[in-house]
Amino acid sequence: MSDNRATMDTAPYAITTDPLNLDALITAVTSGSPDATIGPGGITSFVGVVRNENAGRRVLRLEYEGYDPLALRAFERIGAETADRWDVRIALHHRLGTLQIGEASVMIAAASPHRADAFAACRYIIERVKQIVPIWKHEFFEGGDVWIEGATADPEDDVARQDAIRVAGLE
Amino acid sequence: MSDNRATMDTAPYAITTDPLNLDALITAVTSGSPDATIGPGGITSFVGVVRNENAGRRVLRLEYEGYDPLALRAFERIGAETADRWDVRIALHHRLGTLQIGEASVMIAAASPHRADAFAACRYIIERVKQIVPIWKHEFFEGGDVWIEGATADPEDDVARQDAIRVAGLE
Amino acid sequence: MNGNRVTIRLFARLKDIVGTGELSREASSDATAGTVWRTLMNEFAELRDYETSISVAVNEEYARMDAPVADGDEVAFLPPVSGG
Amino acid sequence: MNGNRVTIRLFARLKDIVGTGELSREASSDATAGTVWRTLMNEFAELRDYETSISVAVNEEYARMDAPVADGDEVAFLPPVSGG
Repeated sequence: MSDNRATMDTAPYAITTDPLNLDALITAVTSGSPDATIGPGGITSFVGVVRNENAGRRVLRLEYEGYDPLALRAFERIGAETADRWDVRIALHHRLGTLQIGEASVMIAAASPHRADAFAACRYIIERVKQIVPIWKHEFFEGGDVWIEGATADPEDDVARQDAIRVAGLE
Repeated sequence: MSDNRATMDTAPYAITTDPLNLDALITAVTSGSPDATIGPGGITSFVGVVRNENAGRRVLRLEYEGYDPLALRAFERIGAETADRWDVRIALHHRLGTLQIGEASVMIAAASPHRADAFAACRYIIERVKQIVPIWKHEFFEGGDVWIEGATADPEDDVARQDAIRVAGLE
Repeated sequence: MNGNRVTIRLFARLKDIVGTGELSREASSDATAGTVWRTLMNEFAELRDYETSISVAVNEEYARMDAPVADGDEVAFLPPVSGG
Repeated sequence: MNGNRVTIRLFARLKDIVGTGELSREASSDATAGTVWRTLMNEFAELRDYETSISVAVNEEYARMDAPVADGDEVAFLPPVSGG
């Protein structure tokens, strides 16, 4: 988390092999917008980090692969879905390449005048990332390696989307 | 948010007149613990910032006052309540003194092997802070000033606690 | 008798009403937090706004209004909180 | 006739099965994304694992298996995703 090489990409959406930087996302959702009549009151964030364990396996590292242009479009789609439902500004960055245990693979920030919106949006976004963004993790564990396969990447699957809305909850 | 004077207090609980630093909280919830068999997979955070508007008033600044020793005990109590319910490590820092629009008054971080726990704990903590921590905001707005009075600070009020659990939701 | 003395801590609007955040008062030997509060309300009528919403801490621990107070105790009165 | 050629992009385990992440194949003039996929499954039997779970994108947009493909198109086959 405290990697000195951390970049400062304040774009709302990013896919990069560089270490992620939470300050950059917070800047992305709070800076500018002088026309906002009501500024942010709460900022939520989510950082996904490579865990040392998965399904009983001792994980050594992960290698993330993505279909970058389509993944960025999926980010934009998720952003539009989020804006339709909650009063938030969001940022979403995902890292690709080789990640060690404890390194951040994904960061999300959501700023809103209302903390309920910021929490719900942040949770919704990570669920949707796992559902529809064309990124894959290749897990290297003690004794082997495996491609992790999760959700079928169908952005039009409304059952999945409703499930993400339900998990985001509360609203 | 990017104040250069930001301190790096990696204690889990802190009350300070210095600017808050989210990296310090994230370090607090992720560093050490070599005995953890399952490391964190998700870290959520909440940053409360001084908003330019409240109840239709144009806010100029806030002055936060606290009863520090009791506030720190309230933090510890909230930490114990959280640990009883979710598998998380948490940090909770609150700033006192004069805060300008956009400055952070409170920061919370929660790390867990499971993102659902991290989200629920973070939300629970901010609700409990607003319910039971002896800190008060003095609002200076265009045309006057007012002490904001919210919740009766009774940590034994189980109705309030159940309400925070409900809002944290989902689990 | 030598009267017991307690230190009273006040916060937020209570401090504005009384004009100070810390004062000292005598308390009888059977005094409770509630006795101290009612004495203060008699002295500063505006405090009656808080009759139903006030919380109290004795020596930096939350307490009930019927908690006894002893010589040298710190009794803090807390209006509804608004942190975060 | 000059056959249409499409570029096929493969990811994750699909790439391991086929041995490359990018290949080029001829496609008939009435080919769809599904035609291309079935041709590939005939060539690499292990791809049949993905018969019900595969997603497809044509020219960097999600598409349906019945979407037509034209000369020069990029057809990407996506196994179930696992980002985050």
